[in-house]
Amino acid sequence: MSGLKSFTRNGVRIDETFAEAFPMSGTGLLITGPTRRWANQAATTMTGFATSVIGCGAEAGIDREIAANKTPDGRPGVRVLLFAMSEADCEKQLVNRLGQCVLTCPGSAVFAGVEGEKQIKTGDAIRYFGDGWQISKRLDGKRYWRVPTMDGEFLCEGTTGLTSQSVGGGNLLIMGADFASTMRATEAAVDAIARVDGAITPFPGGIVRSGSKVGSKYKALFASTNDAYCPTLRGVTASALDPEIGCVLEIVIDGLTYDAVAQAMRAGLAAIVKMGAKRGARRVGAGNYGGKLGPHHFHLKDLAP
Amino acid sequence: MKPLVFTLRSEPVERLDLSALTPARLSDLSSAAIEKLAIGTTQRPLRVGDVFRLRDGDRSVIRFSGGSSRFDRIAMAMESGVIEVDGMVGREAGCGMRGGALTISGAAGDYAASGARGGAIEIGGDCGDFLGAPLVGEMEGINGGVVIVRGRAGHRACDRMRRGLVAVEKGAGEYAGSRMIAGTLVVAGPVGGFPGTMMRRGTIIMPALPEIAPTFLDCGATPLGFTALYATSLAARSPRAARLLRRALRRFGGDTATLGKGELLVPA
Amino acid sequence: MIVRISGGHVVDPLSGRNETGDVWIEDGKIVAPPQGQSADAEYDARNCLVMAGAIDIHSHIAGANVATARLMLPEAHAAYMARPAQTQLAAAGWTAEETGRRYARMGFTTVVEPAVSPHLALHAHLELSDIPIIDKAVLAVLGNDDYLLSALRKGEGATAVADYVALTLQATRALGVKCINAGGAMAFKENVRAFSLDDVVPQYGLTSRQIMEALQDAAVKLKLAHPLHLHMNNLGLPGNVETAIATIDAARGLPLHLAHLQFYAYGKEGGRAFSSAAAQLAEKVNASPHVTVDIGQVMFSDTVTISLDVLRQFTGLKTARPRKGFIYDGDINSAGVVPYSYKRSDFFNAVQWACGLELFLLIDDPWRVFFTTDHPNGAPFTVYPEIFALLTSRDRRAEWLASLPKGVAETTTLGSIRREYTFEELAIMTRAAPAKLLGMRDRGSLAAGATADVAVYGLHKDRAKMFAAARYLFKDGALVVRNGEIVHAPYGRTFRATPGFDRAIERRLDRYYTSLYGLKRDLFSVPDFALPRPQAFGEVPCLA
Amino acid sequence: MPRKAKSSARKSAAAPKAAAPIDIDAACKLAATLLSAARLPVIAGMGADVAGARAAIRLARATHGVYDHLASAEIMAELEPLRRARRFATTPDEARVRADCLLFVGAGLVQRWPEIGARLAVGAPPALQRGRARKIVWLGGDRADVKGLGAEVDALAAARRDMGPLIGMIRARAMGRPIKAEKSALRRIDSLAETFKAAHFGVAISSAAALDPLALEQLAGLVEDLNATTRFSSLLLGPRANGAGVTQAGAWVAGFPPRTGFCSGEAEHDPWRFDARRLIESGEADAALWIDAYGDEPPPWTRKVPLVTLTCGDFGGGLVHVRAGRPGVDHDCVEMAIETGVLTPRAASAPSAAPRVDAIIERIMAHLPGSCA
Repeated sequence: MSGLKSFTRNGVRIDETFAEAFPMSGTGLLITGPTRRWANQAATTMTGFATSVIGCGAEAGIDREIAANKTPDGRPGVRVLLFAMSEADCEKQLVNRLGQCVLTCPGSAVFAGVEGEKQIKTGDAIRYFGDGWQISKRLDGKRYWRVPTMDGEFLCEGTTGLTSQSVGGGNLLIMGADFASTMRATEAAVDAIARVDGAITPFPGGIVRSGSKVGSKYKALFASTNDAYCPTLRGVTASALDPEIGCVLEIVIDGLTYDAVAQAMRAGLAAIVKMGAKRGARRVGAGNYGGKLGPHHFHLKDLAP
Repeated sequence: MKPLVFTLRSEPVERLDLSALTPARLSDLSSAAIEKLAIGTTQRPLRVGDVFRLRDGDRSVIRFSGGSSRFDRIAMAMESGVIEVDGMVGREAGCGMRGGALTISGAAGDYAASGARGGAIEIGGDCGDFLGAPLVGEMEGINGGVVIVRGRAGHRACDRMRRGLVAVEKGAGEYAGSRMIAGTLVVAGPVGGFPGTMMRRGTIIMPALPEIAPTFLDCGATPLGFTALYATSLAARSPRAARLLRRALRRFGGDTATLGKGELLVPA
Repeated sequence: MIVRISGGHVVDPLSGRNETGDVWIEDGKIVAPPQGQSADAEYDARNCLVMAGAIDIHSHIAGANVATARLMLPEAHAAYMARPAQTQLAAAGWTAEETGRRYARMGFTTVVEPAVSPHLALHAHLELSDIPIIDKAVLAVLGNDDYLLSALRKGEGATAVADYVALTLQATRALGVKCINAGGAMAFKENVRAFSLDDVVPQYGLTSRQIMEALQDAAVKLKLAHPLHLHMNNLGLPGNVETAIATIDAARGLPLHLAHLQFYAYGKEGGRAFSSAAAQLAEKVNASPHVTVDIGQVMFSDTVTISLDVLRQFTGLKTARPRKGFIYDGDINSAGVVPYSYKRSDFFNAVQWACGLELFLLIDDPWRVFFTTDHPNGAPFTVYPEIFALLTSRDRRAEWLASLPKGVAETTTLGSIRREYTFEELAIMTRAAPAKLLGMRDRGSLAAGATADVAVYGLHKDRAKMFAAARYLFKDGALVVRNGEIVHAPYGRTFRATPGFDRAIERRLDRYYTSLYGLKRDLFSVPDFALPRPQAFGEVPCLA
Repeated sequence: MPRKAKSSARKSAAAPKAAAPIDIDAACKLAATLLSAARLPVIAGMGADVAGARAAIRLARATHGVYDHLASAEIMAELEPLRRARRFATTPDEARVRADCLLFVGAGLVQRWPEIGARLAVGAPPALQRGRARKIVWLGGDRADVKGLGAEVDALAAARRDMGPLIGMIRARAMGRPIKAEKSALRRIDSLAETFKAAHFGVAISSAAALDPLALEQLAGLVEDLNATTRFSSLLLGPRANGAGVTQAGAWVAGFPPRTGFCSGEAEHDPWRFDARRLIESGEADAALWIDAYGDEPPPWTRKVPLVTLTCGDFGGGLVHVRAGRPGVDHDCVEMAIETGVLTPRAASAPSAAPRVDAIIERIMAHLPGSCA
């Protein structure tokens, strides 16, 4: 049982708690393709195995689609963001994914996706794939690489921005009576967050069902299932769940800035509240470690509509 | 803000070296001091006051009312500000420019934009030979910035070009892009024979293929994404060049006499 | 006309003077203070250092390769179209006239052009004759010529070689003989790309060592005052200190001058396999009294390398700054001209800089170490004042050392050297010792009877400023510089040695030219009619 | 070597109209007056020996004028690979005794140097390449030259305009890069490339008159490329009228080759601005001294300008003509000799009292205002 204070909006109970978030390094790319489909394909592949820094080295996702008339080369585009715990990890993961997932993707081209305090190598690193046939072009202060590929050329800007002002680990715990209603509310929240610039939800479809706690009975594991939020363990553990909660889903949010994360959580909360408790979530909470580990605290009561 | 205006009195009897008349170099001078600057190039050099009537104004915008083929080194090494010439100029216009804008309504002589590293140069008329080329002994030609020539360029445009974007609207002479090191030359009119002779890297885009050396090899027509970037960048400054860049292009790789990593692009 | 330079700090190692006093000049010579006569002109030298005119024994100031360097680098000339910015090379003036004037400004009165190929001797003398103020001399280069190598291959004796050398000195009007990477240029014509002391010249079956020994013996046999002037193998290569040490041993105790030793003071230690071995080399020089050396100090500047070591220059094309160059396969000797820029930020260049100073400071005997930058190879000669300042101030050296890339200080001993050159040591190194080395007995001294080449410098804490512009310079007794400005520019003389030889060599060589080249040998001579000032030669006597 | 320079076909405004006979001192005085009164005087032609060149450059400096040589276009073309890339050079002696491959490039080489075949001993094996034969290739030569060389020549004809691309193709193949050519042509080019690569010491012989500037640079590039694996060098025959000697003198006297001006007192080198013909056609120069002691070539300009001429012939035009002695014929001289490739002393073959260029110029200089002479 939760001992937290709470308040209610449109029937949805909101815990007076906070999401505890951490500084991250963030970067991103603008990927274009011959069609929306292929721009999205490159973006999806590149951000596929990027749910948590713990196992994937980085957290990444699609920020938004960009219309053809708004991209540098006049083709449909997608902006992806990528976050990691250090600048070095960030650069390494970005270049690795760029090489494995975007360079390989037919018709793709890559441009800087983020303006940051620092520039990291993208094309400048990947160019060597050209085996000496790569061509550098500098236009309006930016450097581009043209790397010959089997479908023509892979065009890739030399660098993209990297910011250490990023924030990772914004989250919402959406609790509902059953899977269907909880999912309905969570999906609405994810859709709302997707419209926020500069923030992504790295887990599958933006949602994670395997919330975790720190530590495990097994020595080798650093984290294990968050039993306090598992409905099937309600009776046998010190549960955080009320009897009326039959399902919990979590949205984890990474953003280029503190504001982007706050904005995303605000949008998510608003969508959940708007749906109301009848069709959607009964209760919304957030995950934290007691406030001792992460410097950024997003209090739900500040963000709720 | 009123520009500083130099109005030509009459055709000068000698070549003038106008490199001293840039915003930075005039910023601290009184108009009387400006009038005393020696700009002639012979043993009894003309002074500014002999050649021009001066109308004082903001030193960051300089206008020449009336030009001459004896106006050499206009805007040389300029870093910021604007120079506009209503008329023609001589040699080395905008040579070694680093920033700012130089606009010439008429024609320019040889070695326009020689070794420029930045800024924007626009020449309303034709320009002479060796557009952007290095001066004798120097190793590199134009090294940055954007140059638009509304008329034709002479022979060996962009010789030894290293970087930057040059668009010539009405055509160019022989050996365009000779010994190019890198960079991009777009010529939206007819081009003379043997473009790209001894080019190492770089791109020359032309509306039709002139006579080329056998050390350029047909690589066929494949979409090249980068041309769209150039088209966008040039759209406002030279719609003619932008239109050429939006066409499907065929690539000829060369010059294999040297490194062989340059390219000639013509509509497929 | 009697001239008195009064009240200066006179430093003259040869006469042992190191005191405040006067120097008297009459009719172009130094004289003892005249009794009962007063001076017609008097120059106040209070707060000044008074020394003999300085002598540069190794500076590429004239000839076809210098001309090529000038033509190759129009953009490095001072007056080049106001663009680019002035380069250090531009400071060298870059004409014959400016060469003389700028040397004189610094108090130099004699300069040796050390690399004249016999067939290019006329060119060198034409240029030299247009260099004002200073006196000059050239060294003729042998050791990469078919005639000599064929004679050695045939086993012709030392006399035959000596005759050939003597005739070459006569034909080229040279003061001495130099050998540059003996056999290396010949080997390069056979597509050999590396050539060391015991490597063999293809087609001739001779090692570099054998050629060098033959020329050294000839110089000894001819009693030339200036010993063989040697540019060794493997210049500039990491680990070449071993070549230098082996070459010193190869001299067999006979006199030998090693040119620009700095370029041979390299070890292979450290992460970049490049380190200073100057301390080791200095120790070897200290223990080898038959050897004299000049340094070839590197200073950070844009310059050009001019060398008859064509093999080294060919390799150097790869690192040319800017990327241009000239490689010349000549009749006798070859050559290469390659621009280079020594950068303070470049680890290798910084080590080279340190190596030179280490040699200057660790070779104990100032009579055997000479002041050069191998102009313009290590730096243009106009940087000399700065080097004087570095030699006389360990604080200044420490400042420079601190500004060098990481790891440089560790690879050299320079930081630990406390020695500071005294004025007397400078006077030995730049005046007395070079005069002795060149056999020019009339100069390098302020003793009575010496040629009145006198340099007067205003004392200044900043030695670079002090030595950059002489307060006064007298050449042959005439005032030529006042307060750093040229006030008079007469033309000096060119000095040569004329050892005797058996004239039969002339006929042999005539036949050789006719049969091999199909030309008359006198096409390569330096006749009087070819020179604008044919009378302007002086002689250096051979050793007794 | 040919003494008579090729006469320019250009019609000159200063056309043969014999100048009135005039005493040499009066002529020098008039020249001094003209040059010193001018805003921008030009010392042009410069067909002179080294002493004449030294004097002419000093005259240009004294009058704040410009000096240019009649074959400057060729001088600039020869200098280009040196000033902008890499150049390998050798001597006629080395070509004769060492080259096992002689590559002649371009037309007009024999006309420039009729003795070339004999001097390079083309018919004999190279003396210092024991046991090695000599291979001779000629690209783009005149048929008569190739035939008359006196040795077996592997010749490939090509028009002047095609020389650059032809050399480029060989260069590409020598370095293993592709070219666009029919099978048989490709075989031919490949075999030439192989010949050059197989040479132990090859020498490419050409001249700036025989090739366009870019073709000449292409040739320098081929020679450089071949040195990656073997030895190759080049021999340029040099511009007429001692152009190479004047260039050398310019290097030490002014620091620069011809097309150098002393307008401000300091030497400035600018091949475009100080082109004598351009200066006069544009009206920028207002007096000229034309020197051609090697021949009687007229000035290349059409515009009228106050002109003093100094040639070894009777050429008139201009205000005053002084007949000068021919270097190496009328008087001893130093010049860049084509047969040695170095500055060479040449004794007079038919000594006469005809005045030397340097002596005439000294007299002109003596009449300049402010001269202490």
